Amino acid sequence: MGRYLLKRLIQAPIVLFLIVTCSFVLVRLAPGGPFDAERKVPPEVEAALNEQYHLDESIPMQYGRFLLDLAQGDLGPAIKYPGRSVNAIIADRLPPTLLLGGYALALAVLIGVTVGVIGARLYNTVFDHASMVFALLGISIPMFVVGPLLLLAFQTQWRLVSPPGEYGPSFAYLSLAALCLAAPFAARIARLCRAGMLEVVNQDFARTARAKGVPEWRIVTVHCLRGALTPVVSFLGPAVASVLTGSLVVESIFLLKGLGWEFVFSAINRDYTLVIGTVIVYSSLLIIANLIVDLCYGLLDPRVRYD
Amino acid sequence: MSEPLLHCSKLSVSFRTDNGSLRAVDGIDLSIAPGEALGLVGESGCGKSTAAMAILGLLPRSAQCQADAIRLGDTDLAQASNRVLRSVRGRRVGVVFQDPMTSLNPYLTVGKQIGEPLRIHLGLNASQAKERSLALMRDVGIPDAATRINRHPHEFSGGQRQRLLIAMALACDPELLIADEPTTALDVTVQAQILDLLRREQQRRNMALLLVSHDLGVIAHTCHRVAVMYAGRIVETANTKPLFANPQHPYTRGLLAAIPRLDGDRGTELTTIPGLPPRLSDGWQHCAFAPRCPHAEGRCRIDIPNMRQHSDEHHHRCILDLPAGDAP
Amino acid sequence: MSEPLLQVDDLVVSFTGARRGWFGPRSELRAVDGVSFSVAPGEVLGLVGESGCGKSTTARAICRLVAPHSGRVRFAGTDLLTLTGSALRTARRGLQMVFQDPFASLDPRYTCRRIIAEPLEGFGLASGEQARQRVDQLMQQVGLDPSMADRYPHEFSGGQRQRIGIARALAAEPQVLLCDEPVSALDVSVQAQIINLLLELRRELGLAMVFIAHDLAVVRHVADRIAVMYAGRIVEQAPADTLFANPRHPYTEALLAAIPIPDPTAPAIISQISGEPPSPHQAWAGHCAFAPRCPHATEACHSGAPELITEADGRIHRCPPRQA
Amino acid sequence: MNRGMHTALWLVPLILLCLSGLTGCGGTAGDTTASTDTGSAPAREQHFIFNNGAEPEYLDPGKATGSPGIRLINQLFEGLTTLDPKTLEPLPGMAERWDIDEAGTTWTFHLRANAKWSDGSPLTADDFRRSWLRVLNPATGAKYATQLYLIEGAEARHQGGSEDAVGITVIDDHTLQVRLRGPAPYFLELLAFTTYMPVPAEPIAAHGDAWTQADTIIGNGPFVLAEWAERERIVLVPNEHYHGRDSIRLERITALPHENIESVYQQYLSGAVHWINSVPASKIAEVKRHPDFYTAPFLASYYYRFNCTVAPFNDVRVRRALTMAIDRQYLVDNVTALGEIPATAFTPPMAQYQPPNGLGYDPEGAKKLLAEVRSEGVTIDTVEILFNDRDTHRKIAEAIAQMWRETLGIEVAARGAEWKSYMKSMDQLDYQIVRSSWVGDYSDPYTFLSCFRTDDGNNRTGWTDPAYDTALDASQLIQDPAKRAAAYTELEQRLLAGQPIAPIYVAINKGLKKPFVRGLHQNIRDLLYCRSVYLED
Repeated sequence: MGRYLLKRLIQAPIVLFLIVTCSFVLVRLAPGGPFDAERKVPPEVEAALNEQYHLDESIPMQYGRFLLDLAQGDLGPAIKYPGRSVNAIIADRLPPTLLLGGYALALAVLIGVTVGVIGARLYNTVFDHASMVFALLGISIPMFVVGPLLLLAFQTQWRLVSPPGEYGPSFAYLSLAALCLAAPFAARIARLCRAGMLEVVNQDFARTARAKGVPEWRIVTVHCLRGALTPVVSFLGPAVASVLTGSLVVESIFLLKGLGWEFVFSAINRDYTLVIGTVIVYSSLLIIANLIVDLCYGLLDPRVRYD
Repeated sequence: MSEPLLHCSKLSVSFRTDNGSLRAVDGIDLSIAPGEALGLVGESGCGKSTAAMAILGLLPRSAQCQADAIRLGDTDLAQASNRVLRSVRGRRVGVVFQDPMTSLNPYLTVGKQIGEPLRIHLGLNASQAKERSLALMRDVGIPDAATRINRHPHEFSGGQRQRLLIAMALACDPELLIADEPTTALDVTVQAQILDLLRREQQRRNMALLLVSHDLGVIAHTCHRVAVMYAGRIVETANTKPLFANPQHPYTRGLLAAIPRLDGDRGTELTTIPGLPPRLSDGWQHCAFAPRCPHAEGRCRIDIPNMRQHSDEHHHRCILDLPAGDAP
Repeated sequence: MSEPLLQVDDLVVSFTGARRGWFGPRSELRAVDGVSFSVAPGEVLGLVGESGCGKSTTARAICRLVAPHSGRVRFAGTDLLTLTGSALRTARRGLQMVFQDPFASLDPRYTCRRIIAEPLEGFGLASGEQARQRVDQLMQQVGLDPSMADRYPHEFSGGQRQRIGIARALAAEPQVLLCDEPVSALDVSVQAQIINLLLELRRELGLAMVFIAHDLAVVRHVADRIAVMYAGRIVEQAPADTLFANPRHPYTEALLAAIPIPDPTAPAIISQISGEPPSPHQAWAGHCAFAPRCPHATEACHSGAPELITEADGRIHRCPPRQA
Repeated sequence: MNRGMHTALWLVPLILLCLSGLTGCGGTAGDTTASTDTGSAPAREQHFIFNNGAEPEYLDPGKATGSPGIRLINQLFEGLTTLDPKTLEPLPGMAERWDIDEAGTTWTFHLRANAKWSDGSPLTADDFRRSWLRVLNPATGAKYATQLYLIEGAEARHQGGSEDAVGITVIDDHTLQVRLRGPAPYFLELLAFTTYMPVPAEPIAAHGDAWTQADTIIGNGPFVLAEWAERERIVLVPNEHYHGRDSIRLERITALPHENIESVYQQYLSGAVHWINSVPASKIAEVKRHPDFYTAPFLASYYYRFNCTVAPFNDVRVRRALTMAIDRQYLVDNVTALGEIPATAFTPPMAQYQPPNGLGYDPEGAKKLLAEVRSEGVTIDTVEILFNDRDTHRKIAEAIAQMWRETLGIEVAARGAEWKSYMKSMDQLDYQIVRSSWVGDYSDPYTFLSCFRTDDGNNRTGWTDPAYDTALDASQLIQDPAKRAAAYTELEQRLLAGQPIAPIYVAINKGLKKPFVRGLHQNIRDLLYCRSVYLED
């Protein structure tokens, strides 16, 4: 376990370094630069700007400069935000994304596990069929359809939530966004959890528990839930990645200004420094999420060995 | 025979399948006296495990169970509510299953699992339950129980896991222990140890035992009485010694003759029962063994034979009177 | 004894296990540890032992279904372990396996006829109409109705599938059958039929067999000579009657005592030994693997590897003389 | 242990829920206060909220290029002149009057006596000189510096020449003299442009690019920046030192930077926003029925560029044939369908200028022309239309592809590209035909026609005509408006004869505006001047 953790902790920065290096090169290889625009920038101005951001140097030189700054925790100035540093922008934009993502994941797990467990216990009943139809819808309808529909219903029609105005999004509005983001994951989790539960409750040890006179609710919660959650946990690793990418869409639909939006914006604008900065943050989040998921296997299933 | 502890009458189980319903157990009567060890023996698919599980209502959802009565003392389990059934399971009747590898919950420590019936049925608190669990683990011969009580099942060998299952089943001092093929998954040297343990605990606690097994050798040395099942019905029941010495039903005879003996002649042809064990169907309308029986006559294929008394406590379901000692 | 047909010398099959410590070497797991035996033409050698003792691995290593680490397997004068490719296939024709689980070893997409005919065509023994006739003949030989030849494996019962497996093995016209637990998956009444079939084939075709089983009573019934395996080694080898009448190794003794005899008047089953066989995942121990469970074990048993001792009655075993 | 484990598992989502609940509560409480305020006030709060379409890159007048920035800068700063919100007529801004010499090249501006910065300090003629020289300093990196090239010596300075040669003279604190390269009647309008606005000396020296933050910025327009929450909102309040403060009625302006038009539209419907200047293409039928929907002509041209450097487009007949095969009326009626005006010339119609007619829809003529080319052995099998991947552009490209396919029998592929690679392809002439548009910077054809000078960075077609370049330069020396217009017409005819482009339509402004928003005019340049805006009860 200790060795496994150490191995992963050593691996993580190497993986991160490779991702960052690739992104650094790729974003510079992509056609166009930060100052290309519909209206041609005079060459002397472009030269001045390139010099200001050291884009006139060779790529290895830029890379060396970038690494040197990175070592000091400095991600450089954001090209498309004159006068602002990438660090400041990330510090500003990360919390809303984390809040939205965390909220959505929590909702997804809460709804998914509850519906999945109840569905498995009420196997082949109306609830079970209805919830699985909803789950199928949740998986197959994309967020960019669900989101505007939610807005149309709750905001425009019923006036139950107000759009983010002067004072930022309200809790109800944020919940709507989180629900939109959570829907496909809740659906997947419900299906996984239901399938897991159906499999586990039919295993021999569940029968053993029944033979001991253990009440049904206790068989479900104490004996079977952990086993049923194992597929859910393996799903959560990739789910964190999908939630992060999903937050790009949801942030845009719900006009929430998080890091996801910033990432898209910076990539479109070839804001080299901001792209790399967001890539570092996203990759770190993913690496951490996967590590946590791996460690969760051990918590859930004592048979898991880390080698 | 004294007042039975358990008495099942006309117990039937059928399974719903895509091809209609299959009758796995077909109206069997079964009695076990307090402190008695009954062996339920037969080949795979004869319905012996299904019958044993039906007693406590532990069958899968696809099974439909019918019985005139399943009396345990003065409780009729056939009519009992789920609540009553739960209070009987683990408390008055313990169960040991065939496969120790899958029958323990891999996610919980063994201490928790052994302590669970104690907490549920006897209302013990965590520390009391742990103490009793520890004692039980020592009773069933788990070395170093004090440190291993907090381990998970995968850290125990197969034989030890079966011991743990037995400890769990014995936790609340049940009146009846149902052991469903408890040694089939174990090696022969370990099987001997587990049978030792079962016999010892059964005698020590004066507990009734329903031992389900396909292995006549296992039954021979563990049970007082034997019931032989074939195609969902009990075809012969008797005290162990008379049954082995003087089997009445042609199936019982065939079964005994088909086993290679340590004292037999090597390399000789074994006596076999021709044909194959029957597939389950909607129930046989005549003697199910007749198609394989070398003695079968026309009347064997007309009606279901009734249980006949051969001698005291020796009953069989064959309408023919076979000469003593004649192998089929 | 005539010249052996199959001679296995010091066969070792090993797997690498988990790493010891953080940076230590990987431990070595010896599933089969220096097994030697021979089978004469027409002889049946029983190989018994509990699960994980290496008996099935031995059979698989002889057929090269798993790669042996070292040792020699001579069959009909050629060393199988030095051969590869088609040479191996040809040499192996006389050595056919019968598996424990007849269902898993038969391709469910093939008809019974195709399964049995495959070795006929593969080894060029027969084809076309000739093969058809041969398949019918083989099916009759193993007690199957040739009219069922066009059915698929799932349409047969367990015992019948085992007969198909045997027919397939016979199709290659082998001299030796390696039977790996051929009856353990079967019910008692069917088991007897298959045992009888194997005995009959042996009589009629003069087949030699390596008969692997965990049921001592079955092995005793079939085998001329019995080798008892424990933790990857043969601990005792003797003619069947000698072994049963007078076991020499304490493990053999314990094994015999533990057999449940279907006779309530016989002496009760006694568990003479405690503990369980070592798991094949445990690292290889150089000393006597049975020592931890042995009621007679001495200091010496826990250190040095036990030598093979050959006794006057042809018995070979690995237990030093005991002080009474 | 196990029980604890389960509790812990459930705690995680619970804590998260509680946390988000707490932060959310703050927001809800704020909302309530806001609504009680409006409830208690008898009149409508003079708080104008609009969606600005994007986050402005710069609020620095000297550096701004994008319309989100320009839209705000027009409220925060004021040049020597400013424009009438409705007609775009130049009006006195910081200068209260001006004199022009006879040649029309020397302009003398007299600043208001009460010209002040928003911190109350006086605004002087030197502030303008310093601000303009800053733009012309190449190190500043002002992308719109070319707007100042009209000033004598400006271009040379921008390309590294001396500041002293630039024709800007400070006569005294309130008098500024500017010498132009030629008589430019549109100079007064140009002076209202952001690049000509004054910027404060001290904040820029102290904070560099970060000087436009709310706590450091100093302006001279009708409003000042109260808050800039990046990507969230920008809040403006009236500038107490503005010379026209008395006529300002809005108390507060909130500009939202949202880009998702679909959601912004929902926001408008829910009443949270008073004005949006783009509408979702997918809901165009619904939007058109909305009573608040408006459209207005826009000084912008939508057209296709031909790459004149590659075969077969280096043959003008091919370019003409393709142009003639475009049924513009069909496009504006069925594809864009918002009231765009079909155009055969590049320059949109303006007050002083009506563009000449170019080639109209003439399928027979197109076929004949192309047949002629083909008879010379030129093969034209497949052409590719490149466009930046947006729904409208795709639809137009596909419709045109269909027209060319049917009329001319050419296999046409329409390829969408991501914005920057589209730009790159256009810049490097790595295309055959590319979708383009051009928005005028001032109401004079020169802002369009100058694009096609041979060496202009915005040419991007490889088309070159020395006579055109000469005539273009000559037109800048004409003072008489009628003659000048005639010169422009001639230039345009030259351009259309060369046909480096296929004009398609004149674009329009479109949006939704709440009926209670008054004084917000849809002018031809889509310029916003909030000084005239107020909300009616």
